[in-house]
Amino acid sequence: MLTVWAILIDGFIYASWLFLVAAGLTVIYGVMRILNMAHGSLYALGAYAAASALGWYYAQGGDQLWIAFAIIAVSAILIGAISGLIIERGLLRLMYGRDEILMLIITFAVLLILEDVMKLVWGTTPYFAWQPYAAMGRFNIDVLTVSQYDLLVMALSVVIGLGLWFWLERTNMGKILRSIIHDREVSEAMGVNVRRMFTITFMIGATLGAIAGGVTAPIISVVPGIGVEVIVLAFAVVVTGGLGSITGAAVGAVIVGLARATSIHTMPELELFIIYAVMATVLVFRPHGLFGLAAARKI
Amino acid sequence: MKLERTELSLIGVAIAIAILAQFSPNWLVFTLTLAISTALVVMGVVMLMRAGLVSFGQGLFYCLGGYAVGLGGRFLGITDALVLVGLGVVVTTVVAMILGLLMTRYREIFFAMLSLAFSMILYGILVKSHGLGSTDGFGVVDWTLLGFTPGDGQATTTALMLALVLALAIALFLNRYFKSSIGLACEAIRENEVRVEYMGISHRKVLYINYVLAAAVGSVGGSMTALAAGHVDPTMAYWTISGEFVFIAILGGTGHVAAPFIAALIFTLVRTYAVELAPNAWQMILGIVLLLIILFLPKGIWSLFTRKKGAAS
Amino acid sequence: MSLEITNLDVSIEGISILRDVNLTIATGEMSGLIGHNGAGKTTLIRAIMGLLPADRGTISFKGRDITHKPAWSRAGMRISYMPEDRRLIPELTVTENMLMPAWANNIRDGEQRLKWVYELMPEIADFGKRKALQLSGGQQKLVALGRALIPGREMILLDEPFEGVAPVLAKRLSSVIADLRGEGLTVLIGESDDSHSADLVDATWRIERGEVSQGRRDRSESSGLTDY
Amino acid sequence: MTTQQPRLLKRTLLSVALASVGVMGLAGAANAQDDTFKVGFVTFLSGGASGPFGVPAAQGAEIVIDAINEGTLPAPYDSKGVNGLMLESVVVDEAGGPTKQVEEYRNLVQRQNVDAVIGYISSGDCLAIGPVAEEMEMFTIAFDCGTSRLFAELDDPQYMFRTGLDAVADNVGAARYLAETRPDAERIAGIQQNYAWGQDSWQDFTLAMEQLMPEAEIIANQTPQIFQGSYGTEISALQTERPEIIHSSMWGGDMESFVLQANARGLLAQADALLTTGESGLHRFDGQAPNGTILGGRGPFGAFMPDNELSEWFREAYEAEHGTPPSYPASKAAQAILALKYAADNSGAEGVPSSEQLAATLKGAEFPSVSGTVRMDLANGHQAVQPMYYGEYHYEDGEAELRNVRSYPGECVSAPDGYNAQQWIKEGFPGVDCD
Repeated sequence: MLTVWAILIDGFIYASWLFLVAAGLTVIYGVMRILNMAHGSLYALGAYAAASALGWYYAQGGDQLWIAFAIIAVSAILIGAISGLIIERGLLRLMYGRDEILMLIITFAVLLILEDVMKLVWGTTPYFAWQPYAAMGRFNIDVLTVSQYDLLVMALSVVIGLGLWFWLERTNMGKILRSIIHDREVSEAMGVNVRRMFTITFMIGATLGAIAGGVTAPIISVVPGIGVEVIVLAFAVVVTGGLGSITGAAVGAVIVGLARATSIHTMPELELFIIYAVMATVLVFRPHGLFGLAAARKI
Repeated sequence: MKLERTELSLIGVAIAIAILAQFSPNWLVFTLTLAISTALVVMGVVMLMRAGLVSFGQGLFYCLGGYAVGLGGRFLGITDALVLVGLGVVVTTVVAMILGLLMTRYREIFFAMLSLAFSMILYGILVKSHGLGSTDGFGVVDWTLLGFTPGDGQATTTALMLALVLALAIALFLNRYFKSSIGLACEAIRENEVRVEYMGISHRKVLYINYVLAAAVGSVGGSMTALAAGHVDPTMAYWTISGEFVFIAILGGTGHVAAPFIAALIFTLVRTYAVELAPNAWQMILGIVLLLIILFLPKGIWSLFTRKKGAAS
Repeated sequence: MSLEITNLDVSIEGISILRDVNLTIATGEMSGLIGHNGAGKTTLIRAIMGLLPADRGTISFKGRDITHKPAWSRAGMRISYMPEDRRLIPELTVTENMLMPAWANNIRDGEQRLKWVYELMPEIADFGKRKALQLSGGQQKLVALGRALIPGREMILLDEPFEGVAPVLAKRLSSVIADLRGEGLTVLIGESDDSHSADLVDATWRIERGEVSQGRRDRSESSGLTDY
Repeated sequence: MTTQQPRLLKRTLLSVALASVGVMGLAGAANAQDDTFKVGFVTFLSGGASGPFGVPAAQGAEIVIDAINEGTLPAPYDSKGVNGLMLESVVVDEAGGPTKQVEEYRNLVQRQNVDAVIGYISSGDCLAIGPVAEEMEMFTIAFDCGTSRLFAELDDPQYMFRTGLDAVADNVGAARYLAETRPDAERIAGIQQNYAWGQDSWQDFTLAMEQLMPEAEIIANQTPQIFQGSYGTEISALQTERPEIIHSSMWGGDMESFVLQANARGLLAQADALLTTGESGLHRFDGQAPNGTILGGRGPFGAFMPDNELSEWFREAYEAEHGTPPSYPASKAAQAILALKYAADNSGAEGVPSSEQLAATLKGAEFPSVSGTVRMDLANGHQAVQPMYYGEYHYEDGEAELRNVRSYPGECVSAPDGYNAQQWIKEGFPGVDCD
């Protein structure tokens, strides 16, 4: 029974983290049809920015938890939005209209470049900003403990998920984005400044990636290469759920999270396969993912 | 059988490399061997690209080819390089024939991600295989070639010669294949799948044959890498390696059977010199070079070599 | 002069489609653009909308050169367009489809204008909350026309409005377009023949293999507006 | 203009190709200068292993190389240079996997004409490089990699050396430390990165535990992916098993992340962690590891360095340069450079010593180092034997230190020649008396 509880709790905690990581990726893909490999770098940038800002704050003798959270939010949002703007305006803009796979490779090149840029800026020594995580404390369920920081991440994930859903489904801007997704040319003819919408979307997607990194920073030791590890995970979640769908990303994250927790608690040996096995199984039965729309056929 | 111009020049270039290799420093011979092996895998990626599919899991077949060489030598006692390469092709073909039944149903990003998933599952299995050295991998046995045992210092050159011969044979075959009805049908599918069906060709069958062939070619690349480097490990199936193959395929372009070879050589040289000149920033150099090529040569490096293209633009 | 096109060349993927097009439409005038399928009507309309780049020549609107202005800026200049195949956004409702240009261009009186559109075409007013994909092809034509009218206060370009529509509806459409006459709108209607628009337009332009020539100009009261 | 551009590019490409062929020819002709000794140093400069291991190792090596060239090392290394030659290093990134490392190794030897190669943190790279070093007859020292297969698979090595201990020593030492300090522990769990190092470590540790603490029960082992970073689920899974000891061979950022999370979740209040590479976090935990956490340093390295003139000099020089005491990877790199200087100084060669002369000198040698005296006693004189150290983390008033440090002689942690390491453990460590 304890194991069942543990699987549920761990599964949902991991799922909320996965959703945070995958949300930006799916938003950018949904609107712009770019599978952004550099999303991992934005995650890493957010983590580095938050970790170094937190390090500075605690070195000043700071000890306020809410200020620490504000620092995480501000640093991640700033670095995400600014680097999103630079990548979109400085590079992707020159490449629009190219093949989907070519765009993917271009963002792969961005990933390579950013990996080294981060190394030049932050060095290779791990950054360790543990204070907020430790300060949040924990509670017990029998022998099991749950970190309240993890619950906070879960709450943030729900808020971001609902926010994105509201933005895309209920606001005028969301409806404009959906018309871009469906028919870019007509939207343009109706006066939609598609390029500006792309810039905004990319900045929002990039910021979501950086926020995911920022809130993860206090849990992990921030080292070069963390972005590369995250990106395939995010891909797997997004593809399982259906590319470009927020609901899909959420459901995909929950499925992957629960499957992984089950495997770790009962058959730890299978952990490495489980994500890919879930993805392959879903694709076998639903070739476009759980909530994916069939791509228009070429006629 | 009359040889056409492309075939003659392919043979000529292969002979020229074989002669030049006798006077080249050993490291260059080795790098060349690796580049040719890589190019063979990239060739598989290009074959799929010609049919409009992009594989982010070609490392699966590269790894199968490599492990067939490693395991064949270790557990079956096979030492002849050609037999080992053949073993890899057989194993890979069988696997590809099974996976192909499923894979040919997928297009675009879903094909890419599903191929990635299968390659990562192989990676997971190998990492879990403690007896095979897990991630450390294991060494390839000393090999022979048709009864000849390369002595000290000869192994590198022998590997290059073998790679050259195999690559030439494959290039000549593919050059014809691209112009055959299946090869042309692949391109037609990329342009317009539905119309191909109207023409009475089963696109599934065409894609299936193309998929299996691409896998077999990739396996030869993996086997040659294993023979040359003398070591195999699960990294060969990791997604970043597959990503590298796509990267090189795009560098070269799909225009010509020689493009992957040129792209692989340039990629390898850029990388090795970047690693030497800027050990802390070689990834950045690689990324920038890639972006510049995509920006200025959208059809790949090969477009530099086609005069027609220059006139048209 | 409302729309003035001089020496326009347009090509698609290196293939020349329009050659040396000269065309003018006076303010408030309705013109027909008549040509067979593939003659270049859609290309010309898309070029005017800024959706295709001009290789040479200029397009000006009310004396202002808009040749190289981005497509989205047309709506701000109160120019709009109804594409040949309707191209509504299927998952948005009819109302949302029509209001979308108003949101994108910060048009304040969008809602009022929508009311006016519904008055103009009462048959779609009841479908406001339905998704666009639930409508019949003919109804979608009306919605697409309505959408064009939201930002299109000065000029609208209609690409094959009567194509593939039942005769009753085609009649209805042409009467709606005729009602627009009083609004001071400049209208260009692309058509393969003038069977539906003959009574509507003040002038016609013939397009053949990418070349445009002046056609009929039968309404004496409007010929005075063209200053050749 | 559009037709010009490709033509221009083509010409540039061609001339670059021609130029590089020319440079290659020249490089072949002009050998390294006679008054310098060129060493290739291969270490992780990118990726997850760069921060905790790769870069500190490069820094450690650099400090020793500079001191060698200035002649400021303590005796017996106080002569200037190696065998009177300036020591020049070429640093190469170890990232990219074994196949790429084989390629880079060949480039180092043949294109850059190095006189020796020192490097390799990853076991996979070591395994791939070993045969190539022998084939190319190049004096090569592995300074960090831990696989016990290196010399098991390289029969009769001539040119390949390892100046550090293998992972068997870490885990046998760990079991010995537990048997001495926590003889009553009954429930033992583990968490290892899911790759060769983690799997090997756990295997060696559990085998040794069967011999040394037969009463204890191995209850669980978690195998998260390498560089996974967050271990929440694994921590829960361990908690539900209620262990008393948690053995982990995780290293670097992963190890630090695990300790932080396990501590915050209270797992480390329930169980003591034993971290075989924990020393690299000694000055980084900042009290986030509970007092009593058991740390190893893969031998007498880092904070486990015994006090001698060399280690004092190294500790001071490193701290002066980088503001923190050297961790074990830095001291292991320093040790390998010292081994090179020892081999070169004593080779009796005039000018640049050959690989054969270096290998003959280092084989079976005994040389002083930052970790005390190193005996190249195993693998036919190619593998170092050194004692293994473990101690407990203690943090007080912002200062971290090791307490309850114990050492185990090299014979008690490393299998003698002719034995397969696992077989040696299973048979109850024959040939030595350590009790």
